[in-house]
Amino acid sequence: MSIWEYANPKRFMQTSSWVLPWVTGLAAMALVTGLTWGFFLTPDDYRQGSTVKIIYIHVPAAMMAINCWAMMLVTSLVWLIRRHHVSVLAAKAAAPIGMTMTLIALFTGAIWGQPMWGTWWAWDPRLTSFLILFLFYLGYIALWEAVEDPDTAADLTSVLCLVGSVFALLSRYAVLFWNQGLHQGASLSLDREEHVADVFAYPLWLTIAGFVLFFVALVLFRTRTEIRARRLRALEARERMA
Amino acid sequence: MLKVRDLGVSRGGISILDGINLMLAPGAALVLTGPNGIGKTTLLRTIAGLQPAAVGTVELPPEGLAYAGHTDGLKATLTVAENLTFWARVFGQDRIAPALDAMDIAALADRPAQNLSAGQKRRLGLARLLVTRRRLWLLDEPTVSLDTASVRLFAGAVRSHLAAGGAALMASHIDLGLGDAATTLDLAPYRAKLPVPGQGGGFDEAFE
Amino acid sequence: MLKVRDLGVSRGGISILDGINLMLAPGAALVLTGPNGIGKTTLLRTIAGLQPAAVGTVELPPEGLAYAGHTDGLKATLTVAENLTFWARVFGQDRIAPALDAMDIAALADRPAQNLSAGQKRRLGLARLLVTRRRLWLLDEPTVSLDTASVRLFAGAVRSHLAAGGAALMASHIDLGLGDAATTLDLAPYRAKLPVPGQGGGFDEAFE
Amino acid sequence: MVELGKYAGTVLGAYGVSIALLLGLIGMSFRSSARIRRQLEAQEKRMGRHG
Amino acid sequence: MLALLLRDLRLATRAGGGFGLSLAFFLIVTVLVPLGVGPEGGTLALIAPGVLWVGALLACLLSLDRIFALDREDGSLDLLATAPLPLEGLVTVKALAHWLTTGLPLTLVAPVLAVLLNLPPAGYGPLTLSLLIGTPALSFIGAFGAALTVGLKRGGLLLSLLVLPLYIPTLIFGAETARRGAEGLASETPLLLLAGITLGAVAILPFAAAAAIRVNLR
Amino acid sequence: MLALLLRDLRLATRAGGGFGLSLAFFLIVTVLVPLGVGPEGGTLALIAPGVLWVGALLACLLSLDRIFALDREDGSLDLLATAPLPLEGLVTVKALAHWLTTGLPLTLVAPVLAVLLNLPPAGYGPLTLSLLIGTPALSFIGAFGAALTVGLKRGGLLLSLLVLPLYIPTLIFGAETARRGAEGLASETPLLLLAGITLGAVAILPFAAAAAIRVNLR
Ligand code: HEM
Ligand SMILES: Nc1ncnc2c1ncn2[C@@H]1O[C@H](COP(=O)(O)OP(=O)(O)OP(=O)(O)O)[C@@H](O)[C@H]1O
Ligand SMILES: Nc1ncnc2c1ncn2[C@@H]1O[C@H](COP(=O)(O)OP(=O)(O)OP(=O)(O)O)[C@@H](O)[C@H]1O
Ligand SMILES: [Mg+2]
Ligand SMILES: [Mg+2]
Repeated sequence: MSIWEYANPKRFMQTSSWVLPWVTGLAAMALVTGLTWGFFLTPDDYRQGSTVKIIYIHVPAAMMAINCWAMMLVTSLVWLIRRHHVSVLAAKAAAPIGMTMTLIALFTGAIWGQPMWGTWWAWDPRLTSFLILFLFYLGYIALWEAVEDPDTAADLTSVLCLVGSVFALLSRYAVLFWNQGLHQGASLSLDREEHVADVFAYPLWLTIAGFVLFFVALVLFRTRTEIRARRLRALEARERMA
Repeated sequence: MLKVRDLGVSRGGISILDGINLMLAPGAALVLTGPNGIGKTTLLRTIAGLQPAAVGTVELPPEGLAYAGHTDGLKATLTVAENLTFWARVFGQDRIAPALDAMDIAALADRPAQNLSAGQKRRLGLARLLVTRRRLWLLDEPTVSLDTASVRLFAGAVRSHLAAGGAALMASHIDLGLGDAATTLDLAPYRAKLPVPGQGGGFDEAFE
Repeated sequence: MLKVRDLGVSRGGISILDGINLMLAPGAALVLTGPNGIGKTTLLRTIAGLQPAAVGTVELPPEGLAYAGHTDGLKATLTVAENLTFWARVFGQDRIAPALDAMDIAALADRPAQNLSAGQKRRLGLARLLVTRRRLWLLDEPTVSLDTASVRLFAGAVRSHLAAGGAALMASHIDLGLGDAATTLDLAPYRAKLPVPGQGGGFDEAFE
Repeated sequence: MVELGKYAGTVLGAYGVSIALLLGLIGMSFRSSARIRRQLEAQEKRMGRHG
Repeated sequence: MLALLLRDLRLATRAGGGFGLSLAFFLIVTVLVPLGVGPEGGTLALIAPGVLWVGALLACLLSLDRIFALDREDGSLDLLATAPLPLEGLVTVKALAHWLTTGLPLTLVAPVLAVLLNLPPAGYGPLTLSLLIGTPALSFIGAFGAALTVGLKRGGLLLSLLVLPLYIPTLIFGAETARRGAEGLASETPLLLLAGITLGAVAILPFAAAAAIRVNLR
Repeated sequence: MLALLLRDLRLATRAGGGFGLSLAFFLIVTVLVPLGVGPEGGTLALIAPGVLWVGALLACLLSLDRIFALDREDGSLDLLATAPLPLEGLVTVKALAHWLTTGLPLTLVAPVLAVLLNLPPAGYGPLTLSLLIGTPALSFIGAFGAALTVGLKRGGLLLSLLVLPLYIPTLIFGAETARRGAEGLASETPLLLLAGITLGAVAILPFAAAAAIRVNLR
């Protein structure tokens, strides 16, 4: 059986209806243990004090913000090439999640920045590219909202996602170039990955897994809603014609 | 010249006309009628290639066609002659004087399009057809706002187009004054039935 | 109800119609005809007060009038019912159901206006007239794009408006299906002569 | 309860904002899901199972 | 009148209606300026009040052509002009709707964007206050400009050109209020002048705008 | 094709056609910024390259919706799509016309406006060069955005929202070139990257834009 079978809406609804509870349960377990472990059972960092606990939200959210866009890119391509509606609806369902993740990374980063760098916001390359990512999400969602006809909207947003991805990469590079050697504050804390001690790393991996599962569960859930909305639309139209 | 086979057209994912078969030989004209909202405009746009067909095929003359819709595509700040010259150039032509004369707007040639009355604008829109030199015309309610004299001018233009081996497919609610030169097709019988599964239209037929 | 005395109208500083005298009593309907560009639209807009008269006077009923021009004033993203309710409110009315029924668009009530066909839009534009409850109607080519059934609906609406003591002044190139209920006025004889010195129009008659 | 020290506000603020955003997202998803499901069921009932 | 206000608000919040988009534009201008000017926090803090005011002004400006042009294009304006509403009331309602969908939201997000530009926290209050008092003037002046250009095909840029000089006093006093506030100085005087401008605009401009519309319709 | 280019240029230079208006807008932004920020020459010189680039970008942006929306409204776009022109060619010509009526004039006046912002004279050359090389990218990216939003009623602000993030790399490299130039540093690297973006945009975006128009017409 080919993977494309799942692009059939009926098939998707059936499969997702029994996958969904499992993914949700796993996500909840991973998140609860990971966050509890991280929040209650890890020591404070000698330099950052208790603020290090923010890492268990900040890093997974930042990762998911990027991965979500990557997933939207793939599903948009699938729509453009193979015209599977479920695929593009999944992209539509994912966008608000990605935007929320971006916001979480931005907010936790900003809150963390206040004690660490003495400012809520600095035009550090990583921060800046996240802000730009946020704009991409905003534009993508606004375009979905603005176009009335669903297939037209699907095509347009998919093209936007493609072109946007190229420009998002370009922006990332441009921002690195722009702020090279101007800002020192960031290097202090952001490049510590190698130094993240095991005590912090285990719960971190667990929360990352939890965020991934949470993302999958919510995308499935929201895609189901989108599919139902499309069926509702089709039925209403049919009623009008009859 | 135009061959339409088993065509089905849709708006907003809902199929509205179905099973349309048309043939236009050189010299033939066909007028589409039918109540408001039956899908005349949608059908013409589909044949013109402005929207994809839900099912079926459309065969066009190799050199393309000339389409005229509800709006005339005029630039308000350009004069009549400038508007027309532009369209002539786009279609690789250059003489506009015969078209101006045929539609009796030579006297208005230097007037900006925004200063024309509704009917004068429409006549300019029809003159545009004449400069395209395409053999197949697709016209959507061409005589809206025209007075009786202009309707006659228009009928004359269509007749000579047909005589020169052209063909025309038109949608209209009112008599175009073409008499026997045109046959009429009522679209009402082609209204789409409730969609049968797997026949295009809605997204996987809303998964039945 | 409407009294027009020695009216002259102009477009872009050039007077185009002159010496028009009209009287509409309650229950009367008048159809203005004339070739394209004679000035029907300009005359109606002048009477509606949308542009000043060059000379002459216009007397309107005290409660005002309802005007419907070439465009329908519909908001593409609002539904049919929302569009109509808005206009009803503006004119201090609230019931829209009778108007929807009269124009046979009750079935479309929840459809956004952008998803209507040309004729359905026009019908909604005419339904707007019914909710204004004004006694004097000024209509510019009201039946453009309407199919024959809808033209009949329209004629019926005008007839009952007249029967209820209303009056209507309309411009049209095609038969409105009103039969004896309306008289017709050809505007061609009122085309403005070359301006006589000191008679309004251009800037001090271009300093003669 | 863990000892958060002088950064209590920061840490709790970060967790609070994140959890609020996540709950907001989940809430929105459930709301729209319930709405669409209700409308769809009403529509299906009105039209018979398959319209 | 109320029907008109409600319709305009509803149109603005419908898909493609423009609500939220001027907000987004404001956000984007605030993001672009550091990208153009460079990332140093000190410089940014210095220019923040001015940039925010200029950004809010441009965001207002860009949505001005919606006030009348859409109604003109689809013929509603002709119909409204023949309806039993005074044209002055129409203008007031439309300007009010514009402020509710543009100026007010801009005011509310300004403090958040101020963070991006490293505005000192002491400046948040005066900035918000100056925008709250100043943006109604932007909407009313804008409505006047929109009325002047309503007859023209895509008068958008001409509109900007006409309106911007009229915006200058509002901008100067508004930005001055915010700047003094950020530096911890007294900012009552420019704030009072700003309030004066707003009151004047609200009281007088609807009449001028109505006159302009009458001219443009014919 | 040539006929189309000529028509677009002629339309732009007719009354109300928008030529000169984006220039005026550019001028006005450059005037507003000192009014908002305060008149100190040092600060101004520091932010001048960035402000000029942001101003040019906004002026471009505001005229984007003219590229296709006018043709869509009056039906020309339908007719052009059925005419014997490839849609990709159409997009290219329209973007080119937009650049000739917007980007090029902006480039030419930029040195004059730089004087108003106290830019050091050494910066005039790099500023002009960066605008000359960068503005075509703005027009082509903008044409893509305009194609995406052409079907929508007054997509103007949505258009801005979609296009601005796409403009960011161009802005960064452009402003960086100008800034380094003004400070007397070497500015070849950002200039080369800027040229790369322009070439890429010119080569690829017409295809994406044509696809978007096809979708929007149906
Ligand atoms: C608004 C501000 C911020 C944003 C948008 C942001 C964004 C990011 C991103 C994108 C990552 C990378 C995740 C990955 O590589 O998968 C990251 C990681 C990280 N951030 Fe932040 N950050 C912000 C502020 C901060 C602050 C203020 C701190 C601490 C003082 C901080 C500490 C870290 C750490 C320790 C990591 C993990 C190590 C690493 O991947 O380099 N971040 N952040
Ligand atoms: N701004 C203007 N300057 C000069 N003449 C104008 C201007 N606008 C319109 N005209 C001319 O005024 C005349 C009257 O136009 P009007 O629209 O009233 O005609 P109409 O009788 O409604 O025609 P139709 O039946 O075609 O709608 C026309 O000949 C037109 O060309
Ligand atoms: N976006 C849309 N979604 C759903 N239905 C639509 C949409 N746009 C138009 N329709 C419907 O499609 C049908 C066909 O419209 P079309 O414009 O082709 O009719 P028409 O035959 O040209 O009518 P008219 O004579 O009034 O011009 C109409 O019933 C209309 O209401
Ligand atoms: Mg039609
Ligand atoms: Mg007329």
